[in-house]
Amino acid sequence: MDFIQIILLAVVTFIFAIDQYSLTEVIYRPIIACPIVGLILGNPTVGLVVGGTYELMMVGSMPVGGAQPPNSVIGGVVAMIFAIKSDFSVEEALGSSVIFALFGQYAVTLTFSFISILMGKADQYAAKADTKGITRINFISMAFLGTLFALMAILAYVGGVSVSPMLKEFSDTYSWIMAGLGVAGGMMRYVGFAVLLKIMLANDMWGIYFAGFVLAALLGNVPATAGATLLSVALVGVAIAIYDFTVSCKISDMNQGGGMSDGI
Amino acid sequence: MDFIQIILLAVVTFIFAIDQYSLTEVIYRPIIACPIVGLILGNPTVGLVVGGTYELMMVGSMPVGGAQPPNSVIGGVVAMIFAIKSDFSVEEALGSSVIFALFGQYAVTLTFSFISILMGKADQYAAKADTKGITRINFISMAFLGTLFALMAILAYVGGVSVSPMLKEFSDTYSWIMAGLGVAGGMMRYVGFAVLLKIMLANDMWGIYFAGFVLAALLGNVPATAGATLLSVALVGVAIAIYDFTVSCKISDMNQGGGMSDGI
Amino acid sequence: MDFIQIILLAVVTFIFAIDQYSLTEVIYRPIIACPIVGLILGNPTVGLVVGGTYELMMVGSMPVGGAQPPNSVIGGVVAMIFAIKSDFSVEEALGSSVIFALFGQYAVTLTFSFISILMGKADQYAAKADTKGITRINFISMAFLGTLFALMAILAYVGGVSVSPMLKEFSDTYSWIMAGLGVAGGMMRYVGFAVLLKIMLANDMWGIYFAGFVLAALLGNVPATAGATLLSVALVGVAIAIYDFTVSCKISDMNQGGGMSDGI
Amino acid sequence: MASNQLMYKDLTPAKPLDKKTINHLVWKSTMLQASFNYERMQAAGWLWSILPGLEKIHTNKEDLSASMSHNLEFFNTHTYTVTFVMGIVLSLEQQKAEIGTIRAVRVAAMGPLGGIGDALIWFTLYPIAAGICANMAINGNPFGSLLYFIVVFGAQMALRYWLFNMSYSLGTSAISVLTKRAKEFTHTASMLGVFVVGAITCNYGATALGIMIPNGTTLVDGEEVANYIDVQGLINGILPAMVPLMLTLMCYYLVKKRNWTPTRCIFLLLVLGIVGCAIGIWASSDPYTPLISVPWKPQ
Amino acid sequence: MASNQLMYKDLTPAKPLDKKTINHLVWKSTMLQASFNYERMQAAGWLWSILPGLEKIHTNKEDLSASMSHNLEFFNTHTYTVTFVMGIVLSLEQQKAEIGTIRAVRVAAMGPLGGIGDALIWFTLYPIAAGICANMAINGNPFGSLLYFIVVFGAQMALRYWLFNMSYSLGTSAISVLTKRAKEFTHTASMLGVFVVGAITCNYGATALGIMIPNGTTLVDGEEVANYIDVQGLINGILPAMVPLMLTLMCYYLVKKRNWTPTRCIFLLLVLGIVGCAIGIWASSDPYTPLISVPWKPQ
Amino acid sequence: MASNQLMYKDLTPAKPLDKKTINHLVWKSTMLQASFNYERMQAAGWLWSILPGLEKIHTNKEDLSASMSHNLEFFNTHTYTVTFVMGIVLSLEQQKAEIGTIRAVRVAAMGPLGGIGDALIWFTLYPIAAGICANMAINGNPFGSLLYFIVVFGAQMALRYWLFNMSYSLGTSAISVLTKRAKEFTHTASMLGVFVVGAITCNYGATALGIMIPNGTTLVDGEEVANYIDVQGLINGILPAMVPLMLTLMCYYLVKKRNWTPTRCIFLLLVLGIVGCAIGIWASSDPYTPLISVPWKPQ
Ligand SMILES: OC[C@H]1O[C@H](O)[C@@H](O)[C@@H](O)[C@@H]1O
Ligand SMILES: OC[C@H]1O[C@H](O)[C@@H](O)[C@@H](O)[C@@H]1O
Ligand SMILES: OC[C@H]1O[C@H](O)[C@@H](O)[C@@H](O)[C@@H]1O
Repeated sequence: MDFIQIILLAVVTFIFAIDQYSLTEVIYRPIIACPIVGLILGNPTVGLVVGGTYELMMVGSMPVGGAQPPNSVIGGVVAMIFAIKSDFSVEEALGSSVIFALFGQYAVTLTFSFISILMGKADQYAAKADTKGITRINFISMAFLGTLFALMAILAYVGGVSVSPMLKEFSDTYSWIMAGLGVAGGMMRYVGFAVLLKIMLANDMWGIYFAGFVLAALLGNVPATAGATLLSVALVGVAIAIYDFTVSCKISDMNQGGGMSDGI
Repeated sequence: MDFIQIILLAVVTFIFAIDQYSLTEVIYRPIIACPIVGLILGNPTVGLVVGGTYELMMVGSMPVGGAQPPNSVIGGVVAMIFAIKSDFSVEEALGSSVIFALFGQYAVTLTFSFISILMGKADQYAAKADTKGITRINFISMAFLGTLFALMAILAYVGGVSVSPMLKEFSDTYSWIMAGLGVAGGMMRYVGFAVLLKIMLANDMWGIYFAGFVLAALLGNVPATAGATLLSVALVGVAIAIYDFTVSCKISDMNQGGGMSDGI
Repeated sequence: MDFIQIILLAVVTFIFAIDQYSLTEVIYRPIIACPIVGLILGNPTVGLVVGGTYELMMVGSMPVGGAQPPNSVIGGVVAMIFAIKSDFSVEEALGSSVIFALFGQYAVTLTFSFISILMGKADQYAAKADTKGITRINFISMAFLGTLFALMAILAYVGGVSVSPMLKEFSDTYSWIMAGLGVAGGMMRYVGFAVLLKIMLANDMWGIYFAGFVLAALLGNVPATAGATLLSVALVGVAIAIYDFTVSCKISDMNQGGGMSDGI
Repeated sequence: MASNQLMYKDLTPAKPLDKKTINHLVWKSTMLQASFNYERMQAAGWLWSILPGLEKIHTNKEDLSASMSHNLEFFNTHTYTVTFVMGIVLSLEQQKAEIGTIRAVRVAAMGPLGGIGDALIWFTLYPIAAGICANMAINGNPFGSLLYFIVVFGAQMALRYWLFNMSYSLGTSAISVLTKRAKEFTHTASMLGVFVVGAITCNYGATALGIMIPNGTTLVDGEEVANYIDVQGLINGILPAMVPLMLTLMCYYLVKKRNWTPTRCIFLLLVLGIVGCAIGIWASSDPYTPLISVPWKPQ
Repeated sequence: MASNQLMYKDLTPAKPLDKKTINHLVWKSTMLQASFNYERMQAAGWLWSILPGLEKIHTNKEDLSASMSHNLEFFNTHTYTVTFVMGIVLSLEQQKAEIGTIRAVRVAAMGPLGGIGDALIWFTLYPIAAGICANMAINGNPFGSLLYFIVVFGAQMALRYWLFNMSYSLGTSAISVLTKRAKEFTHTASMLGVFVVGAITCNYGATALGIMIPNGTTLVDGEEVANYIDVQGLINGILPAMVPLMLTLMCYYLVKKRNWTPTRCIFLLLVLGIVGCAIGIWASSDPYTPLISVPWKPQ
Repeated sequence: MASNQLMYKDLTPAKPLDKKTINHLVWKSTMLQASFNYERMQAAGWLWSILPGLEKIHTNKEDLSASMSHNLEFFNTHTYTVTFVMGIVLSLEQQKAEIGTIRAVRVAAMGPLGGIGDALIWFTLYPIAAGICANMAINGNPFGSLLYFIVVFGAQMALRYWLFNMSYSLGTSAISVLTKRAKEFTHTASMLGVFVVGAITCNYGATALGIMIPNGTTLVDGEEVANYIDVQGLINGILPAMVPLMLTLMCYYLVKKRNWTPTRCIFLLLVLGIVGCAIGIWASSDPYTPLISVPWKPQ
């Protein structure tokens, strides 16, 4: 138990928690956050390995329309503690962390419910043109989120170290549970996709969904273009989008009694 | 000459003949029919080999708008007889069967002409609301087709065995004829394609034809997507179709004095 | 110094110069012109090698809207002289010729300015329905261009042989300049592309530009389709073009109070 | 014949068809082509397929005969997607719609559905199934045949069932769409078909040239090895599957512009195949000696 | 509360925002989600972000309160592209447009921008950056992390800056386009989003089956080697990434048609993952022994 | 000058051009650019090319001069596709259409045909031919040169012939289409051109970086082998042919937004090439030593 480590960990977790939604929205990502945690826990290299692997696992697990994915900050912190303090392998560490990432997600939804309560207050400040009040509400919200996460990190540190021998044994005996957690972790992104589709997909867009799928299958399986898959898809997508927009506008202009449209 | 074999062969051919157009429209396919014939003739394994090979050769040789391709039922039966009774190689057996498949095609068109004659009778039944009569006409038609094919199968069995030594010698001496028949067999599908194009291809669709061609060239030549070529093409085709339909409907709505269209 | 060579060289260059814009517009291309020059200079095989290499370098360096690329006729003649008379390697010869190709381009623009002056005269002939006069103007123009180029070729021959030892030494010492010229030569085509884009690219076409880029990236990197890249792209482009035209016409018909459109 | 009747006598809508009858009709739809012929194509089979429905709907004999008569008119669509037409037609019959309306809907639906079916079933589903299963069979694995049956027959029955129920429940609400959009449906279905046939031309077009032009020799390990220019290789560098494409376009031209029958085309291809091998221009999986000894076909 | 006010008291356009304030606002925009919540989403953060601008524009306290009030209404868009909304809203505020107009523009812009942002930033930019940098990090190279930061943060700030300035200078001229084209914008943005999500389903969908069905043995060099049918291999032959596709469609179905919450889906996937490994159907980078010994999971 | 005349004196349609004259005109069309110049571009060559036709049509000298005069106005299109314009213009001349109509048609046609020609001939046909034939030539095979000539000249003459005859027979019926659809033609031609140029940017853009950043050493078979980070390799992982794309976009920007002449661009690229090699950043087929010794260019 190293007090300095605990305090530093709490501080960076506080920052990451806020950074998930505000500030840079980048440094909280596993590929950056985990090496930082690694630095604190005394092994930045393990941080890079865990962070890089976890980053790939978390691709596509993004908040869409406010729907929260499993939380990568808590997941990352816990995985780092297991990997460094308890000598878990990267797979084991990330597998174990899946459950904790769900707790993190829960903490976020809790916070977002709590902040809802503050909105009445915000209306009053607005009515009085009290700009300081608005500022205060935002600071309180961030502090709440940060503190909750910092506490969870401390708990993970303290609990993680003591619980890990048991967990290690468990994971050896029940390798299917660990593997299952890992597989499930890799599945989480599908929820993100589904939420976006729910918001966006009109009936006339099923084809476009599959077209994107097929294009990616092609690009991703030609070695020379594999690295450029998503960028290329985005370029083609923009081509389709511009075309669709131009045609739609032309048609709707016709409707409104002729007119001029120059595309975008 | 094995009577049981002949009778069984006649029975299954009777069924396959009908199955080409009614019933399952699946079991008559070479990949299924040939092994069954093989079972009867005492060598199901050869049936699998001939059936699989012939199936691939017959891809795209489908009736479109009533235009008949060379008949795979007769082709398959004859090929099986040659392969099992006369020890032809798969290539020889299929090459020799190409001509017979043309006879089969002729038998089909004969049947379809004959059934035309029954239509006047059908009108009378309809006028009298005689449902039994309608049923009868359909059964007669099927029986006619089935019987014709069964007879051809018997003929093939009897004739095939006796004619095969000659044919074998012929095919050794004139290897170019056998090869030519095989090549021609592989070409038959182009007629099916052409008939579909004749029905469907408007002047503004040449581009789409070539686009399909190019997409298949890409998908089919990337190993990881090759197996999925046609399914992927269908998905992309559906994307294009939905888009075309949506836009066409919007435009035609405009035409009819504005209105609302929500795509499909 | 071989007079016959000089005279023949002047004659073919005279022809190539005109052929760049009139006549066949094919035999002036390096892949044909260089072997011919090679024949004259006594080594057609070197002509093939230089010509083939230079042809690839000049792909896309085409006049668009009258904008002239570096001139491949002069470039080719000079490269051939260096390659045969001075034993330069193909790379060295082509690298050195880049500068001379720029002189050639300058000679062309000079000619095109000079011919402008003749247009007043042409108007007078037209007003008098003097068809001979119009013919004369065209012959004068071609003669001017051809003579200018023939002179440049003679100069290159005479100068090239004497200057080449110096150039050779220079190119050994300053390999970066020769390499730089070669790299620059390969870049010239981008200007051709840019000029075409300037003329054609409306704001709603950025997407289509990138879509073409991505399609070529795919086709060009699948071995089985690489050779067919541009042809395939053209086919798909035609598909898009037909579709665009059909839809645009339908929409504009709507605008004009309904009507009928059948695509192309 | 009562086919010039405009309306049914009994205009009270019949009871909706029950689940059992619907299932019966779905299975019966497989008999669509039992009496296929060149005069009315699937007409008599179509009538037979929907008879169990018509009998339930038209208890009045006069109406039944009227209905049977107009349902014996020329009919042709894809044999799987036909259930879509069955569903909507039976829904109209049940509601005793005007006969002219029923006829219009039947005719508007059969064309695009036929095209979509040919493209997506004959030219997509079957080739996909063949692609997956044929090699298993060729390797002697009977599971290849079984899988083929399961995939194609399974897909077929699911499609028949789904299309019937969907269109039957759409019922009258779909009429206006179907007739108003007939032109658009046909255009879209054709585009889809043409696109798919473009793809299959490339994907399953296997014809290739076997021309190897002798091109000198090279010394390999002290032995003279002949070099050949592989013409098909050159063609592949221009456009893969160019030969199948050309042959398809040739057939298209003959069938469309010269009014050839498909059968005539088939004979032409037969001749092309044999004559081509006689002079050794085609590649063949089966090694062969051309009739005429040609330089481009090394022994 | 003054939110039912229709117009500002002081209708004299304010001075245009100076460069410094604009830069301040661009940076401030990163605080959009400081007080994200389920009632109004980004409303309070949005207000906070634009406050420096509002204070400059509305010197009159009554107007400031009116503006603050209507800017506290429900707001949600992507956190990077928000600056486009900021620019245009502040331009309207500065010109003292009618409050209803400002509200309409804000609402018309936030939807499509949210969709585009989710698709092109969350599901394109981040995965691209991850694809480039993650392997460097995994190989122990800290430059991977640094590059990730540079790429994503750099793109982010450039985008925020460019969008703000563009939309602020478009100003009123863009209103009519934005409101008139709202439907088209949304449709187009959705198409783009759906296309990109289709791609990422295939590209980053890594779930695979680990089922190896024993299929006899072969003798290799005198040793019996067991053969397996790799089910995932068969699936790849039908459609690559079919499993991720099916799982995504399943989640879509649950979320859209069954009204499941995303969290419930997450738990379902958790169960699927674990149960699947218990019976050995999933492939895993981490070798494991299923709970139940199954024939398709050779030890 | 008679160019302000509105109608020909003699309005009796001339005899249609006979086959021989048409063939003559097709060959004459190759002289379109004989007197290319910056004032009227191909005008005088255009007039010269169609003269054999005009002389047959306008037997009246006054009309001939009127026709010659208006056909000397600014003209520019692609040199192959020009026969399409020739055909339609001569058909109008022959029918003695109003001069204004002829002018309008000529102007409406030349733009899109120029664009299509540049894209599909300069940027597609020539590169394809080069791709097929150049390597043969490089290997010393004179057939490469011959094939190039056959392909390009053959395609050229076939195109000239076909376009002339098609448009001449379309004649007046095509006028309304051409003028009514001028905007659509131009848009479509531009799209095609832009698409093709996008492709060729990637396909024939060969410029690459030669930067190899030293990255430690590895011990291979007891020897220290230096490792390098290949920057071009990294770029390929983001987008293949990114360097050509960037250079093209740079030129586009300069030409379009900064009004640079193409020649100025060419000089810039010359400088870029040389300076780039001076500091060793470009890859070159020709090995070279940079002027300045740089760490990323190992000797
Ligand atoms: O969907 C738009 C937007 O919704 C919420 O605000 C969050 O989930 C963001 O991450 C997302 O970009
Ligand atoms: O083309 C529609 C349809 O026409 C005929 O009925 C037959 O050839 C069928 O196989 C085909 O599906
Ligand atoms: O751009 C159309 C046309 O313009 C000029 O006439 C020349 O540059 C031609 O090469 C080009 O085809």
